[in-house]
Amino acid sequence: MKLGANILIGGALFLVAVLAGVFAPWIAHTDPVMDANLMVAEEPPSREFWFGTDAQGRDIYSRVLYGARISLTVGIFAQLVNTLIGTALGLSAGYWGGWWDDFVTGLTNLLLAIPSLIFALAIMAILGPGLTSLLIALGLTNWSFTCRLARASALSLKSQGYVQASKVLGYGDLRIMLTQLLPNMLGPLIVIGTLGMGGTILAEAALSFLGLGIRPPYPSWGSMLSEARDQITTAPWLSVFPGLAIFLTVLGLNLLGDGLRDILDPQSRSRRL
Amino acid sequence: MADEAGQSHLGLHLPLNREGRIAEGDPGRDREPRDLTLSRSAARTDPGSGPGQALPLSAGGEGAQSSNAIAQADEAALLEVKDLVVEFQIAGPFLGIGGGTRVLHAVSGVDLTVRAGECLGLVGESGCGKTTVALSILGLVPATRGAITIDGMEIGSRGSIDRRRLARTVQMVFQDPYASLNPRQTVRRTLVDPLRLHGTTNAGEIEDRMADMLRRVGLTGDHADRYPHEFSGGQRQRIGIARALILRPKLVLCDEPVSALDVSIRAQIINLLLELKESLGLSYIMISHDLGVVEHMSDRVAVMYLGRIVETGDWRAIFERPGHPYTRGLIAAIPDVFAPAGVAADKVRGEIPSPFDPPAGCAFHPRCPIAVDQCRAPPGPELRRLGTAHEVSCWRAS
Amino acid sequence: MTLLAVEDLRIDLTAGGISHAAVDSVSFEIARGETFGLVGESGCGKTITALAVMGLLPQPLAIGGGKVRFDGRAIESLDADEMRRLRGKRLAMIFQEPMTALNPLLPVGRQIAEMFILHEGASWRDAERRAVEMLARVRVSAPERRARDYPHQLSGGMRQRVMIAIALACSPDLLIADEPTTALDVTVQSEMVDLMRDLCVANGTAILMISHDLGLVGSMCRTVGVMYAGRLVEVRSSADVFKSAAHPYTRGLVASLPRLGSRAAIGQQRLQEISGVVPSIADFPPGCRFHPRCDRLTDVCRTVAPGVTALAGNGRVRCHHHG
Amino acid sequence: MLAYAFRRTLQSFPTVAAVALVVFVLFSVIPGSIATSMSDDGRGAMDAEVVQRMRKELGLDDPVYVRFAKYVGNLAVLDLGTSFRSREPVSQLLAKRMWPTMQLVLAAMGFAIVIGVPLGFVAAMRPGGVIDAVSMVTAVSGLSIAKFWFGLLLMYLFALKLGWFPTFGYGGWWYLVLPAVTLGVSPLALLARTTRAAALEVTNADFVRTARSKGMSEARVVRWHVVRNVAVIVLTTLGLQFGSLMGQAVVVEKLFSWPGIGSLLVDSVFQRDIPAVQGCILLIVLFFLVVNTLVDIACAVIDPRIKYT
Repeated sequence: MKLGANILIGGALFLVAVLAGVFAPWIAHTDPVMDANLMVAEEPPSREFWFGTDAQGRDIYSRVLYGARISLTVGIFAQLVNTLIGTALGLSAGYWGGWWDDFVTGLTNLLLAIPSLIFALAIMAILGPGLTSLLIALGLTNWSFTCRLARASALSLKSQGYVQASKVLGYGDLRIMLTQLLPNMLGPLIVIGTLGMGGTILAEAALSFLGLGIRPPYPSWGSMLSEARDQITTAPWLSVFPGLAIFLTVLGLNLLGDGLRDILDPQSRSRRL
Repeated sequence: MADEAGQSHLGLHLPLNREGRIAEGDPGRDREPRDLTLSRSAARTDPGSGPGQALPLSAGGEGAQSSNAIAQADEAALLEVKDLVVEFQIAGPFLGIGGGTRVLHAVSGVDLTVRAGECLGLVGESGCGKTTVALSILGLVPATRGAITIDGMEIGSRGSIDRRRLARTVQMVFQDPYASLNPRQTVRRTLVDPLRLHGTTNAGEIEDRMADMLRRVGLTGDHADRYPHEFSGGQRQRIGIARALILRPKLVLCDEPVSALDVSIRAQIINLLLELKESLGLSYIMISHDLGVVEHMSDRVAVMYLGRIVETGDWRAIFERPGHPYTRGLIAAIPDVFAPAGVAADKVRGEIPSPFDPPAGCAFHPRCPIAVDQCRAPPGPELRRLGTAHEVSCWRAS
Repeated sequence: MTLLAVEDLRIDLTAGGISHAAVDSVSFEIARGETFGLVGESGCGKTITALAVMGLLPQPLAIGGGKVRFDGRAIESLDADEMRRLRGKRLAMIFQEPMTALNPLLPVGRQIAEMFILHEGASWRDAERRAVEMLARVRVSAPERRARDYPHQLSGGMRQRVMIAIALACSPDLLIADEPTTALDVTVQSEMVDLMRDLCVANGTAILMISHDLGLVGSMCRTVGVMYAGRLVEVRSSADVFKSAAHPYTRGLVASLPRLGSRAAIGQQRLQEISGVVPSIADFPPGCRFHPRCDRLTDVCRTVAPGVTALAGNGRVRCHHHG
Repeated sequence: MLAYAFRRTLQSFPTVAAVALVVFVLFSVIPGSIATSMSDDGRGAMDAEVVQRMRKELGLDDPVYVRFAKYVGNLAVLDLGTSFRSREPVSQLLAKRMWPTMQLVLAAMGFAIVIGVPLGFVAAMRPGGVIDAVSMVTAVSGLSIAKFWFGLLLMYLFALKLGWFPTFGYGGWWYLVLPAVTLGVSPLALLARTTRAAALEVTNADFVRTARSKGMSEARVVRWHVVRNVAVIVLTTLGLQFGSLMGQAVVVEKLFSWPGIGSLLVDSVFQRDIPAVQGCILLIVLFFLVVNTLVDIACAVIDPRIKYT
């Protein structure tokens, strides 16, 4: 399986982000929250502070590393929840049809009608900021694309000979869905899951930027950018590194998604999603 | 984007094409030009000249074959289909809001019987309902009316189906070899899973039955651990047949089993199916639009048009003394290098009507070369005897 | 006065640096007004031979050798514009999938009218009128109304009639039909074949008919060429192909399929099989490409590609042990 | 055509009703939502008396169906309740801020279409060429960049450093440039990719091969057959992209302090101004549904198949 450039570059970028998040405690210079030393506030990047320091004198480099932990946790787990919900609903709706299909389709259209960021924002407003509420908000509002893809795949696969054959052989519906349909739609689902993860990370950053996701002093790339905005004139470098971290991580995921699409599901129409 | 046209609201997604006709076994819709159909040729006029001399199949030759089929006539038929009607409510656009719900008359009153050891040929063009009949027999499509009994088991429009027992009685071989095997499963799992599902637990027995079945279809043990993409079209069809026979069914429905294969390997599968019928005492329903294949394999033949059987009988009666103008039209439509002039008169003109509103009276009258007023007025003709084991549904058949 | 002469044509498929001869040393001729059939299974190269004649070979394929002479002029030497002027005016083509061969967003009348605008500089109104005439000539009922219909409103048979109307609009000299009726029902197919033949005989248009159905091509064309694995293995008159096929592959095909009436004559005989599998382009065998499946295999077949031997009734065959 | 337009509009009403129900459930029914977010939201607990007044005013103590009846009644007459903070009727508040948001969204979408679609089309005409590679790299980057970060960079470069545009605020068209470009970057990327994929698919379609076999020049094949089919495919995905655009607008408005519905929504959320939050969400969804319906109708105009299914 020839790995395209997309997968290599994308995979590398994503891997760096994951490693940064996992090994943050060991490779960070200072504690991201506690070590605030006003003496060195707003220092430009230097040998000591690779990415400079913020208004409270905290080391940006360490905070970016810890920020990766939060963004990736939200990105990976929320998208996992999205993919699970979307696949379960879409697969069953496409396979069974009838009133359940109408109900799921209605639900999906309803969800699509409310822009996901706004729906997430509303949920965060109720649940209050914090990691768990972020996971709930971003995990429950973004499954509509996965659901539509799973439903479309189920619809087209269930008229295939081998699915009808398993019915005729006496397989139960559940067994057919899990052993005949799901394995043959994993390709497109992985692609849309990877691309979705990038989107979820952007959404978390946006919510944190608005002050509704992770609240200062905890280091989330979004909240760091929100603080950086106030010092844009005096310390412009504050906003460069967190933004770059988001960009490279999400770029990695998008490239990975495109690369996986060419291998797992070459002629799909989901290419345009 | 609008909902898929003609998307039917039933458990099974029937591949409907734009006009709402069930694109079932439609001769070419999903078939690439991979095969070389030789539908009819010199033998029709000067029999003995075919270059190749074929080896005799059954020792008794032609005569013995059909006589033992008739001898079993009195036994209870293996499959009995009584007045089968299948209609689908196709919701209009926007989930029925605003658009009217249309009724698709896929099957409109079909009676069929198949006796043990018999091959019934089911012939007809797209939209005639032949695949829907097969799917109803398998319980994959709910019958709107009518009764189907297989080996004493009732699969009518009422009551739930004992899937497990049905699976051990009737199975199906599919048309497209490239879509009939799960690409993510090895041949071993495709054959072994059904056995375990139906209670065979002893590993040795499972292995033996799988190896035996692979051998019977002309494959070997070391094919077992390969994936479908490593096989040719013909080999995949063999695996499909092995899967259909692994539970030792009595009746096997073959839906256009060779029309998607390369021509030069088609004969291999036809011979295989006939051999297995003999060695395992199977009964077949052979669905095809290719008259040459149907004539070669069938003991009895039923010709279908727009959801009804228009003519049924012993294969010799159908192909040598066709009573219904549509059957004659089908035979005339087969291109033949030495087509005798007489045949041209039988040619059928015009388009196949839509099953959403079939023509009144005899559904064939718009295309029938010998249609008269009586044919246009309802009720349509019923099947009546034309000769021994030969029935036709046409006012003007002689 | 041969209209089309294909001389020793080779078409290469280059994939991943290596190139294979998908079509190898194919030669045949079609006279003006003649009907010539090209028959073969999937992957035998019949369609790409037709596309080469039309100058429409898609990417990885390219003419690797030999000549294609249309009305005396070698088409590979024509530049894009000259070739383009030939297409539609002198040389027309019909394809297999009526479902996707027409633009779904334009009425069918308009798609026929385009031909008159392209090749005869007609005004839109005039072109639309002649389009309706063409629809009538291909025996479409209520042509005025049908002309305004969109492709998805027509049946497969109806759409194929529109394709024929488009192809014959400017009465070309040669009509290439690539599996025109494969996607149609048997009764609709036979009507389409009669229609095509009548219109071409009326216009004096020659037909290059491509199909996998030996019976169909045999009944429609005077001469039949049988292709296997990129090579033309036999060219005979259609009657001779069935009566006395010379090449083992042709003979095998004619014998291997159940023909209507054969059961009455010789009983439910076991059909004569052609063993083995149809090779894909990447693994065409050396020497005679049919040798792995041939019942007359000798050593020479494995190594030496057979040359062409002339037969009675200006037939030709490529086989060391023909006859 | 009109019949389809009417039916399609009719079809979006149930969705509006469903959204209204969801919003009601989110903000009024979930018991905890108001009380908890009011009392312990970390900005200094409000004293019990203020909480009590709010509960009274919101009618939180009435039974659910009473409150729902009142809610629906008010909605029918477009009375979205009064804002806690500014005591103004919410509908008035929204009316003032609707136009700036529409301006921003339409400008961003215009920018995305004018640049994204041609870019995607040209890239597809010469697949693997320089333009194809460059446009696809910019497209994937446009998708991966955080809008507010991109906006921050633009603000820093073009406003602070070069001074071409104001950093924030609302006024003439020059105020609109930076926010529109910021908001438009991801739809631009998506449109470029969608157009490219659609163009590639159409140029390999059977009917384009038929067109070429008619003896048409490549340019005419593209003009008469390719463009319209690509437009249909792109248009169908345009409707959905408006949804994500509305979502992003909230962030961009906050960044550029753009006096639109998005920034009002965020401020209301912080001030626990529930009626205003409900009003903003309903209006955004309504705007999205209207645009989506118009896009679907436009699709039906171009693509005859939609009318008939």
